[in-house]
Amino acid sequence: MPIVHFFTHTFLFKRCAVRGLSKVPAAVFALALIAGTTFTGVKQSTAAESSGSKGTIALSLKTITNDDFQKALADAVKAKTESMGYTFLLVTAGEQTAVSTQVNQVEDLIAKKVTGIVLNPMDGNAVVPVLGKARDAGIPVVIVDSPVAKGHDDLYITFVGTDNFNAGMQAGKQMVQALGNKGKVLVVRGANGSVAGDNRVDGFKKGLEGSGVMIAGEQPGNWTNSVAMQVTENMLQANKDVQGLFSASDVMLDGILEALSDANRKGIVIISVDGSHKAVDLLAAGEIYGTMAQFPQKIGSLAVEKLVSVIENKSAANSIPKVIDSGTMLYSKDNLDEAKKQMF
Amino acid sequence: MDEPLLEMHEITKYIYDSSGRPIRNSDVKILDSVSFDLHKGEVHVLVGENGAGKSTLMKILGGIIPPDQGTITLEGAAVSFASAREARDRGVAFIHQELNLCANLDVAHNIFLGREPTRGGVLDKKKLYAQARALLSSLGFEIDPMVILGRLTTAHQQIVEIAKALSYESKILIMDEPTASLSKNEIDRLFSLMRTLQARGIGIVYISHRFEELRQVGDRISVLRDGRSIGTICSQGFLEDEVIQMMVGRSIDDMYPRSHRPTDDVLLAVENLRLLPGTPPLSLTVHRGEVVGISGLVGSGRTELLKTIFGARRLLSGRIVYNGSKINGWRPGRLVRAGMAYLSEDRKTEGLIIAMTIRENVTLASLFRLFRFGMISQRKESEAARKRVQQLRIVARSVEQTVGTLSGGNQQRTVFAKWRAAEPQLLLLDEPTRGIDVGAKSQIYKMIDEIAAQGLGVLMVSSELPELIGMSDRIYVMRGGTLVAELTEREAMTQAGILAHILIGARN
Amino acid sequence: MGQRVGRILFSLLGVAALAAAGLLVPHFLTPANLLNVVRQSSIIGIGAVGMTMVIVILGIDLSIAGLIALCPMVSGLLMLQGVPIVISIVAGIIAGIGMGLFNGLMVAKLDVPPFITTLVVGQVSQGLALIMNNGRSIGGFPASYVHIGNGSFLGIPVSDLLLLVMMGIGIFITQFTPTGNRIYALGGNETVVRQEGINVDGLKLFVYAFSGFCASIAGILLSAQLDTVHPIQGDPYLLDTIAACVIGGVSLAGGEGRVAMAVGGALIIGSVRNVLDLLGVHPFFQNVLVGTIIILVVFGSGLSRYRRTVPV
Amino acid sequence: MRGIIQHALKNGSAVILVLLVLVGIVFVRNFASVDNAAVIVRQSAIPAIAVLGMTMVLMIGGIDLSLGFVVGLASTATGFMAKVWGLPVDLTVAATVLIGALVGLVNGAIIQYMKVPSFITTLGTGYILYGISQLVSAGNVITRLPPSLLAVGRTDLLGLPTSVYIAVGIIALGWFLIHRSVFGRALSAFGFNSRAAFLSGLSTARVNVLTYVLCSSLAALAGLLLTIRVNAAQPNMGGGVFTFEIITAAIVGGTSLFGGVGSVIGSLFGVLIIKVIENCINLMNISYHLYLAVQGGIILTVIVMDKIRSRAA
Repeated sequence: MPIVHFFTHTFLFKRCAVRGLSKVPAAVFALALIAGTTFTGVKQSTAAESSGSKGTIALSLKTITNDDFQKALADAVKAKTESMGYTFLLVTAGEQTAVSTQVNQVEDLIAKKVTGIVLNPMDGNAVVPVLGKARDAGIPVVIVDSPVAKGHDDLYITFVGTDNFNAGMQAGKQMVQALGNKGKVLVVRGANGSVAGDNRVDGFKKGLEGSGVMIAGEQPGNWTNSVAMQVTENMLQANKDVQGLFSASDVMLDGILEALSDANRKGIVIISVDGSHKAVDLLAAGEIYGTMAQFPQKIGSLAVEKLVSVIENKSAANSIPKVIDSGTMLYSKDNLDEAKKQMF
Repeated sequence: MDEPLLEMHEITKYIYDSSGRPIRNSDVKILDSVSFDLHKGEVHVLVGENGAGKSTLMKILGGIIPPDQGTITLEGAAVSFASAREARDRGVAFIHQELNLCANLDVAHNIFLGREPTRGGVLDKKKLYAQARALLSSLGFEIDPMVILGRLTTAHQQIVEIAKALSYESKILIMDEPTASLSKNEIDRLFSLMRTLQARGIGIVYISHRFEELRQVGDRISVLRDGRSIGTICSQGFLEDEVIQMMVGRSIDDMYPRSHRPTDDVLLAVENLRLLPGTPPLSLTVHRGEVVGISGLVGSGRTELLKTIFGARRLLSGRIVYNGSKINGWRPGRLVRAGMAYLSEDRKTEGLIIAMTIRENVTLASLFRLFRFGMISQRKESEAARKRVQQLRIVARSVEQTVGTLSGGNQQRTVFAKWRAAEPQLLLLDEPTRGIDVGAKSQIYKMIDEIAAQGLGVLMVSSELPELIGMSDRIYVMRGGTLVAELTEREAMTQAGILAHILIGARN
Repeated sequence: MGQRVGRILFSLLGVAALAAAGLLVPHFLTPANLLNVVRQSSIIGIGAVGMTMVIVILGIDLSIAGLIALCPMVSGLLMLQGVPIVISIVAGIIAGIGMGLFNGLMVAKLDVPPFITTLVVGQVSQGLALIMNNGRSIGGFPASYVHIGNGSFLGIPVSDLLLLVMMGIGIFITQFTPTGNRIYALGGNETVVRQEGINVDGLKLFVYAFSGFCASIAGILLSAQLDTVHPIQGDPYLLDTIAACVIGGVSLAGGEGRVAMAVGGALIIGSVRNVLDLLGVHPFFQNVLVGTIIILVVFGSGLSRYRRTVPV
Repeated sequence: MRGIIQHALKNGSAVILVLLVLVGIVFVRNFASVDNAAVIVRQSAIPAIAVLGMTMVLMIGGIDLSLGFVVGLASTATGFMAKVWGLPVDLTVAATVLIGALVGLVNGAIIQYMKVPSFITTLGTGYILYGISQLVSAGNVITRLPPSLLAVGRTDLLGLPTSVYIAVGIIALGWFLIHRSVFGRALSAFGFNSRAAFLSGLSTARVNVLTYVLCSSLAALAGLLLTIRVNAAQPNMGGGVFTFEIITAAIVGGTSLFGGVGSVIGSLFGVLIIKVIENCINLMNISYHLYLAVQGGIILTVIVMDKIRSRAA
């Protein structure tokens, strides 16, 4: 009978909605879930079949979307992990903002009893409790890229990464030099609430301190070209006379450059952070002045190295420094060949 | 009779200007010093054309709007109600035409909405359901207070509403066309209920357009016209013409014109149609120039039948041939283009788009004809609309007036205007005169007759046997989702005869 | 009573689904993990309690994303100033209720559509959360606060208990008080409720305020779980909360849906994401699957909605 | 044309826009310049195309939460076809819009035939599309798009890029479609009362599905032009933020969330209002953390003002 009335009242959802709930949704859910699990389950079993694997090393990142650095890092960790005979597993929180999602995922990794974890915290504070859980579960963790809040050294083996504040500061110093210690600059920030981004900009400001270079405008580009372009366009309207621009990351350069060319501003000194191949291309094309390089390959392989050493010999932990700075350097037109070798 | 329960003395309500100020000097008034009284245990019927002031008078009594002049005396004490709620607390309950309940709540929660029995702030469900059940059975109905209201039949929903009203110890019950959506036997139950209430000494004000009811219930009939009381007569053996006289100020002789003559060529042929898997198949035909009536209780499948023919409801089995072509599975869109029109029983939610203007409503079903290339020319549209508005004598400021602001009669005229504009060949009419006044009714009867006379076919569902008998050339009787009888001879078409089929389902 | 049967079957099949998942997914049915699932779902669940009421009165509350960040930010900052924990928490809750009331005012008094009101209020709250600590996250809260999120009581995580309590409150209000009846009535037919002389605006204010309250609790719990307040931590929860209600059978057409079921919906989403994580399914693929499930579930529940009194 | 102007005057958002602009001219340095005006117009053009579709969807009483993710998908697709596969421009454009139409078809079909409310459907498809475009692009950004493609949206005419003219053309078409065509009439008929519309012979299915197809196609076009504008194709372009910005614009422009009522001009003003606000915030270099709060606050006041105004009227 219902089916008849299904057709009787196909016109208006509202009218039909005032009715009880039935078992159907749960059924559908069950099917969908089982379907999902089974056919993704295949994936898993194959992963396990890569026999002779000494265990699984998981890497937890915020996202690899539009982020060559994170991708390079992931690739490096994967390569090193597999070369050392372990199975690689990548979990990404997907969204730029999914702080708690990442924590949940790490918890799930612990529940899954992975052998070791390489973690790029989206928030230095948020990961502290889960790191505690990992320690209690006896799963060693290495932190990469962005640091954990001060005072929790005991929760992880070591931190391997770029000192973002330092990178920013170097950029600032370079800017002062390039502008001959005078002039106005714009700053395109990362997403609001992004620690790495904030550190870079803070560092940049530090680098400008005491110089004749002052910041005329500073707006968030949300790590996205379209947003970066819009804020740059607008800031350029307010400041006809800027000579320099600092971008918190290479990932926003395209948008920024479009804004500049639309406003046909030439000869503006652009310094960015990352050292991705994209930036290096722009460098070669003379579109930007320079970018503060990070070294994801180095970070990735170092991290896995240390992690494995501890997995295979607990005591090794003591001999490892708590912070390993993978360093930074300015890529500019002067060291293009160097850059081309190092870039990611 | 003893001293009156209620006296409304010299009630006057002025018309208001746009800024909401009453226009006192105007000789046009909504109510012009109308007096009305009601005794204990009396059913006082109030009749009058739409706009005569019935509903305004009752709104004043129900505390929904205040009077500009005049006094209301309840059991000897002068009263003035600030709100409907206050009126109800003082024992005046208003049963509105359209349902005033929540379809998603169960019966008990509906009845006691706003004054749910509690124990220490917590809902006392046991008490809630007990009280509800008691209340309903005291009216002689065994409705499960736990069932979701939306699942009850309209009739039962109405009973619930009455029960709710009574739960306020009402002394006066205002019923605005309670039978509009009820079927014969439901009406009878309602009437018997009303008699029990009378016995309890409750006074009932009863608004209706259906004369045949007035004899059964009702002790006195008061007639309003143009905001004035025309007179009050005893309903014992009143003469319909006399009342109609009083209502319209002229007698409507020949209420049901019959200028049309049925032809032989079949316009619509329904063969072995099943409405529900369970029900036996039915067949019917409509010829050009013929008005075919369908009689039956609400819920006997009348509406479903029309909607199935109109393609708004899936066809289970059987075939429908219209104008020589099989139209199984055609949707309304295609059928309208093919000249079929369906006038729904529910004009507010299915017939009209009340938020739109008369113009937009009138042209809604004929846009495809008016504007072949999909671009609307406003001039052309307005002309088309105006033409129909004049043709159907719709009373409105302009075609740009929103339909929601029109009176019931004019809304119904607008629906007809819409379908006339679509230039149909077959009209499916579902309760074409529901809830409209005598004047409008007779006009609509004329129109149906004209339509048929032009060689179109009409298939008409109605609960009002007089009009059905008056208009139809043939009458099918429907029962339990199928046709149980076909009456072709005029003499067979008597109320008694049809009722016999409806109720007993005897076959010829 | 078909509904009640439906609900029971719903839960049963839910359990069946989890069992199925347990068989297919290693580590899923371990107590530790299941507690995880509940804990991870507790934020969505608590949000869904308030959201259910809002949707029942034909509204929607998009501001919870912002509130989940704002309220704990208030509490957290106070706490780090050395203000007693209880007081700081209360302050956070007040912030949530305040924003909720504002939503209610806009909807009830100015009849601005809830969708847009709450959307913008959420944006403002988000902004405030950013301003308060210059877009930085705060952490390192007193142990007793962190305990709320990570500790357990009688072997049951405090978060889970909190979820139960909030669910209890929600169920009590909606099903065992006159207010509850009026809330459903409001979703069913507002004019009737007005005619009854019930203070409709008051009801709306209450519902939105309560939703704000739930959001504040959810946010504070989250920050206690992470020992952190991140200024944009609310983002991922908005759509999941609505999805939870919908999967739980709360009808966007108003007047229909139960708190407990919505919490059930939250658990379902939680376990789906958990299962997919355990299987190491790529998050992007997770999105695809979650989206599909949402549509299928509502399609399913929709099918069952076409029952109607049959013509005799 | 007279019609358009009348509409504009009837619409409350026009008043608000004028007020905002005046405020800008008086209080915001560098706001009152031809350059800046051009910038605002450039930034508004693409959202203006998207808001047209959303307006139609809102008119039939629906909503499309997947719009922003269609933009992302379209962006990814454009990048792939133009750069990776090196398809000719016309083909790329056509294919991109076609993809949008396809998404709309799915949305519409689910809503129409599976009876899933639009809010849920598009919420779901939003999740799905985001997932898909991420998987397809593997998170890669494609930059340095072929000049032939860029030319489509960036060729300069009288100081404005072609994308602006495209937008203007589409808005004009949209205006006639919504305010002067049978389809537009059907939109509001269904928005007000879908049963009455259906029983008057208007085809529910056709209108419903077509509306979502149009909406997603326009979103895809917007995605294409946005990609061209920033010269970068990336999956996380648009997204939820964009969706909500568009909905806000439509509502600020006087379109009703309850269906039936909608105004193209109003929605256009809605977009301009938002862009003017953002522009002022940037020009005054208001602290990036205040950004959200301030923007939200202003939009809130705009809505309240409009409510009060309509109350008074």
